[in-house]
Amino acid sequence: MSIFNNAALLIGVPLLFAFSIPLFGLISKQLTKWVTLFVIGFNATFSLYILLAHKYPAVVVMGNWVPPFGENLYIGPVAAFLVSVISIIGLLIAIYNLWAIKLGDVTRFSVLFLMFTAGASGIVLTGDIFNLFIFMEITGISSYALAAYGPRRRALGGAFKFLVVSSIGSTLYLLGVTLIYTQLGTLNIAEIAARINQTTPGLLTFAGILLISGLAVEAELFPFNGWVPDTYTGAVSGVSASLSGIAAISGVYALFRIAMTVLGRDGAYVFTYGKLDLMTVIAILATTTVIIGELSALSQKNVKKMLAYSSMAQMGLVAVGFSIGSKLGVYGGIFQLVNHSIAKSMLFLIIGVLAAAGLGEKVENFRGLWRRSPFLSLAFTIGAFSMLGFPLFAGFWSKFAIVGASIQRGGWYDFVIGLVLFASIVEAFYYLRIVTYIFSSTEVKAPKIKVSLSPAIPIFVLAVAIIAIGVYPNFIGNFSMQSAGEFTHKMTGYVLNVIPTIVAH
Amino acid sequence: MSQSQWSELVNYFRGRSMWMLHYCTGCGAIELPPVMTSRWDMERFGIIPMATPRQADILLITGYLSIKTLKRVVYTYDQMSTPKWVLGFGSCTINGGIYWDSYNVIDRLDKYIPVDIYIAGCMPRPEAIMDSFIKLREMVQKGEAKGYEKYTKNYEWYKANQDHVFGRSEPVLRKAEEVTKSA
Amino acid sequence: MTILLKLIQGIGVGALSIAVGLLFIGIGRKITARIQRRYGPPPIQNFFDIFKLLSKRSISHGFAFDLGLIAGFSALLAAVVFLPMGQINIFPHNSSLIMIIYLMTMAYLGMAMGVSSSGNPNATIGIARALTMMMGYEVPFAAVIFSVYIFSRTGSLANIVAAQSGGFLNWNLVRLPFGFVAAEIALQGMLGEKPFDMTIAPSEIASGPMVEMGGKYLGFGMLQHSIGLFIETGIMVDLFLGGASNIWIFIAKQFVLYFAALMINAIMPRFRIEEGVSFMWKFPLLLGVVQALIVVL
Amino acid sequence: MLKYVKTLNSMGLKARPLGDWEFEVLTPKERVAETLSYLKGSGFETFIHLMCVDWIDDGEFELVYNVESYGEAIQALVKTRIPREKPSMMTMMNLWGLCQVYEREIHEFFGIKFEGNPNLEQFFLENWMDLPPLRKDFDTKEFSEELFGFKEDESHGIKAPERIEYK
Amino acid sequence: MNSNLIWLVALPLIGSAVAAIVVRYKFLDRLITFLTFATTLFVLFSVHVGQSYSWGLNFLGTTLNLTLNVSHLSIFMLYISIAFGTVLTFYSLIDHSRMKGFLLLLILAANNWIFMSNDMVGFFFAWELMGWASVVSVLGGREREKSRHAALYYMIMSVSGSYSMFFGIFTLWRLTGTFSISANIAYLSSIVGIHPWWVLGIVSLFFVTFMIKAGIFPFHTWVPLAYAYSPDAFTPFLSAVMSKYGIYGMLLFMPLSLMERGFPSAFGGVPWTNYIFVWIGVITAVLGTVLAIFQDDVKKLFAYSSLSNLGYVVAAIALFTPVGITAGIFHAFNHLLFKGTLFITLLAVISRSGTSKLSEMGGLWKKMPITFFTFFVGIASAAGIPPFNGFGSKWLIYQAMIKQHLPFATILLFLASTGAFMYLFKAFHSIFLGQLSHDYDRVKEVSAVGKITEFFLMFAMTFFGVQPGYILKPIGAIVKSMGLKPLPVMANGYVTGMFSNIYVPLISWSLAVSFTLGFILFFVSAKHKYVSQENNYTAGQIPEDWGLTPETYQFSWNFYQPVEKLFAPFFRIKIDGFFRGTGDWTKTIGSAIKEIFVGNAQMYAFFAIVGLIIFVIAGWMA
Repeated sequence: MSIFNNAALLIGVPLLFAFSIPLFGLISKQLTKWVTLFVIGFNATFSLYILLAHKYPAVVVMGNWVPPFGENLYIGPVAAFLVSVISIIGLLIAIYNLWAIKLGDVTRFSVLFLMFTAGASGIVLTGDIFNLFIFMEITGISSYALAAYGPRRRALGGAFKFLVVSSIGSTLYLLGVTLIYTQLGTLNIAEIAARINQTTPGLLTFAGILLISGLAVEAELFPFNGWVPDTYTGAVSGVSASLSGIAAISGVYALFRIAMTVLGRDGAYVFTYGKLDLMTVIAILATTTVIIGELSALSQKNVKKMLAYSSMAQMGLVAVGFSIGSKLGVYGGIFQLVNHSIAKSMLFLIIGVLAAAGLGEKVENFRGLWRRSPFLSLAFTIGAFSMLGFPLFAGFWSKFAIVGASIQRGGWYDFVIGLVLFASIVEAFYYLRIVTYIFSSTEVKAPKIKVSLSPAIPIFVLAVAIIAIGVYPNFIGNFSMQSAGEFTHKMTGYVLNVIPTIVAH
Repeated sequence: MSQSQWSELVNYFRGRSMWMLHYCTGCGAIELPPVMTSRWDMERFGIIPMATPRQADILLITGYLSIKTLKRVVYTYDQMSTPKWVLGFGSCTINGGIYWDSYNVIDRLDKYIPVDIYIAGCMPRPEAIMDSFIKLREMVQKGEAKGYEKYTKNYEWYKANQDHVFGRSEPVLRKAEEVTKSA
Repeated sequence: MTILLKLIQGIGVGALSIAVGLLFIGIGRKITARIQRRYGPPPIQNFFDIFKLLSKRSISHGFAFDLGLIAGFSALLAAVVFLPMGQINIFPHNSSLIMIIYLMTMAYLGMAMGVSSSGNPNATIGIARALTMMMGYEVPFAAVIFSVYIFSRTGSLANIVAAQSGGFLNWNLVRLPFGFVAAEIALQGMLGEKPFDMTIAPSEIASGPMVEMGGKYLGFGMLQHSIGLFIETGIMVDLFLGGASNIWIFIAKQFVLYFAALMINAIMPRFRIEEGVSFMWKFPLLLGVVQALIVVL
Repeated sequence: MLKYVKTLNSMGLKARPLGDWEFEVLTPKERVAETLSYLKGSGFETFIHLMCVDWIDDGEFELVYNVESYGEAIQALVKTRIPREKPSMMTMMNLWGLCQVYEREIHEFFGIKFEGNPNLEQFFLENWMDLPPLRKDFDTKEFSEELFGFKEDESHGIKAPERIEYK
Repeated sequence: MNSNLIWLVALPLIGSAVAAIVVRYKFLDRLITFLTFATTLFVLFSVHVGQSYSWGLNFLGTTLNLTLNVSHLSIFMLYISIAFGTVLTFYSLIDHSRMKGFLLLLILAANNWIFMSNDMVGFFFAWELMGWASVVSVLGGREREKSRHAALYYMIMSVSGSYSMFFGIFTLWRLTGTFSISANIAYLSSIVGIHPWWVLGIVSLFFVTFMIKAGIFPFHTWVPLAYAYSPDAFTPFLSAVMSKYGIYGMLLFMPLSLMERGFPSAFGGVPWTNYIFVWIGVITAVLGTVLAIFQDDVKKLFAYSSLSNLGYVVAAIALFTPVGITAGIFHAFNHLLFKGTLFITLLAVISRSGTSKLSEMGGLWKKMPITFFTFFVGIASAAGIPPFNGFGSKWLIYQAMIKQHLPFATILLFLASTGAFMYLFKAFHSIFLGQLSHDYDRVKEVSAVGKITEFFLMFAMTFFGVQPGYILKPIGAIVKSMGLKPLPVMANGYVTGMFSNIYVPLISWSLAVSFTLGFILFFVSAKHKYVSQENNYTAGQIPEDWGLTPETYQFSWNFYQPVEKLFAPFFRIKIDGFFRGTGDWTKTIGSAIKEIFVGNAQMYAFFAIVGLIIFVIAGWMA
């Protein structure tokens, strides 16, 4: 295979340039940002090429070691779809950063940002649980550093909390991997997924719990998501946009890759092996996350903190979607995941632009924004309505699918979705509280806010994307439908593509 | 049915149903209840007390009229619609009665509003009032009670008298200041 | 051809109702006088009053004032045409009770509009009291309507009268006694007789709505009152006293009802507005509901 | 009733009983408030009337405050003399609020200025510019003839009654 | 597969996009809105009953076809809503309140889709779209702060309503596997005999949404706020048309078979579920009337009046007899007509007098005679006075009620209708009659456009009052399509009730004749002369001396104060206590939960470990 259509480039190129940026840094600080822009641009075009030209499923073998022996990257419909989403959002945030990141150590920021995107795409692409750990560490470390970037002291506090909790998470994950490795002797996801039954159920449940709690940190599920509000509020808006956009995707993907493909059992509804059905555990965690996220966002006065809680709650909703286990549920989950990252990163970028224009983060400061900058307030409204799931906006179809799937599954899931719907009423309340502030005009004549070109592009593109998906959902719909298939039908979807010869027992 | 016969018929009906404005200005008003109630019952002549000048035909001035009350009486008289009649009760309306030399009571009512019938007596008894009502009915039926037309015809004279009393701009006798100043 | 005939009959009935109404008021004044040991005016006194009023000049407050009072008079004139009286029944299949009631509310609305366009607060307070009082007596009357509708299974007055034909025994008065008493008290409110005449209280609000009504407008008001009197008593006769065979018995029955109302009027003092409404919602409503339950169960 | 008369005399005022239920107190202008508050303190709560008498020959006005003790059914007349030129008097409103009305009337008909009384405008006589009418030096007959034009020689055949000279 | 149906939905969407672009230029924006409404009406003429259109949308894995089909009910609803919308937008060409055209067009698109859609996903999509579009348009009201609060309150109610419909849709989908409404209803009515409680549960899920949107008793608290504080140009549409979506929904989900067999018949032969709905309708009617009587803000007064009229409609429909449903739909149409007229005239009055408080207006009939007449015809028809259109439906409702032997309901409805007369006259008097204050001297009559609309509305009200046949025929078709025997509508204008029937033109002829007689008598008697408003009977006191001003002499403050004591105990029950209670409860819990995120790393780490331990124990025990 020619070097150019090898998927490993998606990880290799950003890492290569990440470490060569200090050289460019010598020439000029601004150049580093342009370099990051080009690299992520390459990443985006290449992954779009794979996605649109339907180049998947493809297995990329490292050093001719055929799986299950060597490491491999597996690009299924999920991987291709999520990588392209990650890199597009990364590209847009990079464009935003051109304007946003001026002061402080620009080169260091660009290096970290490139590592961050490389790590995230790595998590999504890798077919090996240990590799998954490595990429998780790469994204982890770069996101702590990115979170700490910026003049404000609170950033340090947030980053430190993130560091503590996610290091606990990764250690737990590592323990789980070792347990699996001692049992089955292999690290390859496909092989583990096929031979999961050979492990003793007690040990398997313990390993599963460790793995799930490890990944739950990154996927922001209830007990492990303490760090979310402070990190997001502390970080610079560009960084919190990328955290909520990219890190969230990779976190949730990793959690459910392990839960459904590795530990899961095929069937109408995916159940995990072992004594405890981890999917119901995740469902419980997810519902509590939604409830807690929405309710604590209700009484927030600071907009950024409110968005943080809301993204935590949305991640819970996505987790509920996945944990239903049916094809429709996972479809809803992925669709909501993508919609959320689009809308939430746009909202964070808008907050960033407003903060730069001197507007405080209090909810009251949004009063009369419509007069001061129609473009930003319109974008904010579109983002808010898409989060709430109003029709004509992207969020509607995904929330529709999740609720449909959970009611279709019936049983105690009706109660789950009841709570989620109640929580989303609360969410509707605090989002619309801001929207009504925006449209209610104040007497004091405030100056117009001028939005320079470079932040305007990403916001505009994302807003158009939301409306486009809202009006005609099939842009994202088909891809998420195929990827849902890969999750729910573990054997046919994932394992046999990687190791055609394996026999499941 | 020529014009005169028609007006004669109209006057007949007007005579048979006269409505009195229940508006008591002076001490004669106490004479009205006996006229209305069972002993003398004026309702048999179709006369009932009405609440507002718009609905009334007869305006009773039942006693002395101070300048202040006169102003209100003239305003009420204007609010009544023609044909309207005025009955002056007692001597106070004729020549000021016992207040003939009072600084506040007018002496002749018909200098200010046209009066159709004066009823003598320092407050006439109900019989006198009943008699005046019947007299008024005959005058109306014969078409002689034309007080209101007299008012409209020489309105300037009446207006002059009224302004003379109401619209004084300088004192009638002497300047109050130089009197009180000295006293 | 029949249209012309109906037209003449209609105008005839209108004139009849005015004449009978005025006669009733005249006789009423005579009887009240007699009760107060007074001699009292001749029964045809009201015809003199009407003629005098119409020949008297008057003041008006704009075309809404004129239109309102004319509407008050003519809406009732239109309603009286549908009332079956004795053998004169101009539109036999078109005399629904609810329709007549609503036509009468048109008269009240017209009069209310005209009177309150004069801008005199006395008038508007009077109208507010009249509307509240209407809400008061309309509710027990609704109970009565309900029980009559259910009992005679028809809505048009002509059929109700037909249902009560035959001797005294099958009059609704006998068969729906509670309903009759409730309707009787409601009738007292409708006619605006003494316990419920707070709308035109001369002492408190200077004869209420009629404060600005001069000559011919007061004439229209009096005509409206007379036709209203005729219709309301006519409805009561049709509903409860088995609607007479010929017009004279019909008028006699009407007079009996009016006489009863007059008796109460001559003696009773005047209710305050909220006392009047709460009185109407206590006893008559209770009777009406009892009657309705009897009929329904 | 005698005990009030005795105490008032002891206060240096000339008090004397007029009947078995009434007594009068002559006080100078300055001590009116003092006597009235003493009387009010000892049971004379009801203020009945404030009168003014025009002694044109002495050139003085006499103000008579009539108060009553309802419990013992005794009335007191507190009299004081004020000069006729530029007549003025302190208001008694702080003792009895209703004095305001009486003082207004006396001001309107006698021209006595009451300091401290908030509202002394015209009330009965509208548009009155002449001498306050109840003063003796105001000739009411001449005013009436001037204003209402009723001359004796008007041919109404009604002879006005002859005039009684006041002494 | 007629494509003109899709045009009915697509046209407003395109129009709203165009209007959104030109939102800066007020007149252009309103012109586009009006043109879109007019062309939609034009397209509507080509739509006939029975046409259908569906297009596939591969979503949720299956090719989900969103079907539109036109039934009698939907064609009726489409006609009245779009026709009224055209009249309103034509009128608002001259108005300059802050109504955004593109939002109204979005609502129109949703409106057409709701009335035509036969599948639940499309229905829900349009319902939500209409929901948020109307919430945002309520925001533009005159008083900033109040309209913001009203919009939030309305939004919460409509979102929770649509979520309950969400539940209903998918439970049905789980049972029947298809989204099409007709199939689901057929399925429901087939199993109603077996386990009625289950069916009642599902139908009540839908009914909660429809009752919220129509503003019926338990969920009516948002109605006065939303109507009173939304922009004046939007309130007519909100109150006249949008409250009918709830009614349309109820009619859609309440076919005869569904309710009839399943439940034991309660008092008077009406199944007890319907009996409850009749009582809910009646309570709403009485509640609306009583609260409306004592309002001082005119828009709030008419909001409560819409509430009470919708109570009438629900009470009539819930009877589920041919007369009942005909009366209900007829009253819904009448309510749309006269309430729309009242609010349109209010639009003119409020924009000219600058205030919506009843106590600050008065005597405007001298300055705005045509608006005065329209308002008069409006309140006459709202009070149900014969020649105008309100009478027919009220008359039929009473007949339907009496036919079903419901004494208390009839009595309360009568109370509501006379109460209606009270507050209608109060509004009429306080705005137009009485003393004209001097600062309204410059007020001018509405412009030509306004006059045309007002004449048209007056003509419509009298026309449908005199000739109810034109409306009763389509309603008869609807009733037949719902499986009931429709009311016989013989000659045009001949309304047959259960008990008696009236030939309505006859009433108008007798009124015309008696009016001519009245005028003749008026001009025969002595002449009258016109007098200014100050020349009133004031017991002899001359106004100038007394310092009388038109404002002080106008009686419109505390209009029904004596009766207030009568209803005082009634006001103490705070109905929306429940909703405010839940609101505050969630807020307190929210702030309590916020404490969890204490903010120091050790706590988070501690949480993580504790969570882990719990899982391990759970795994060990399982």
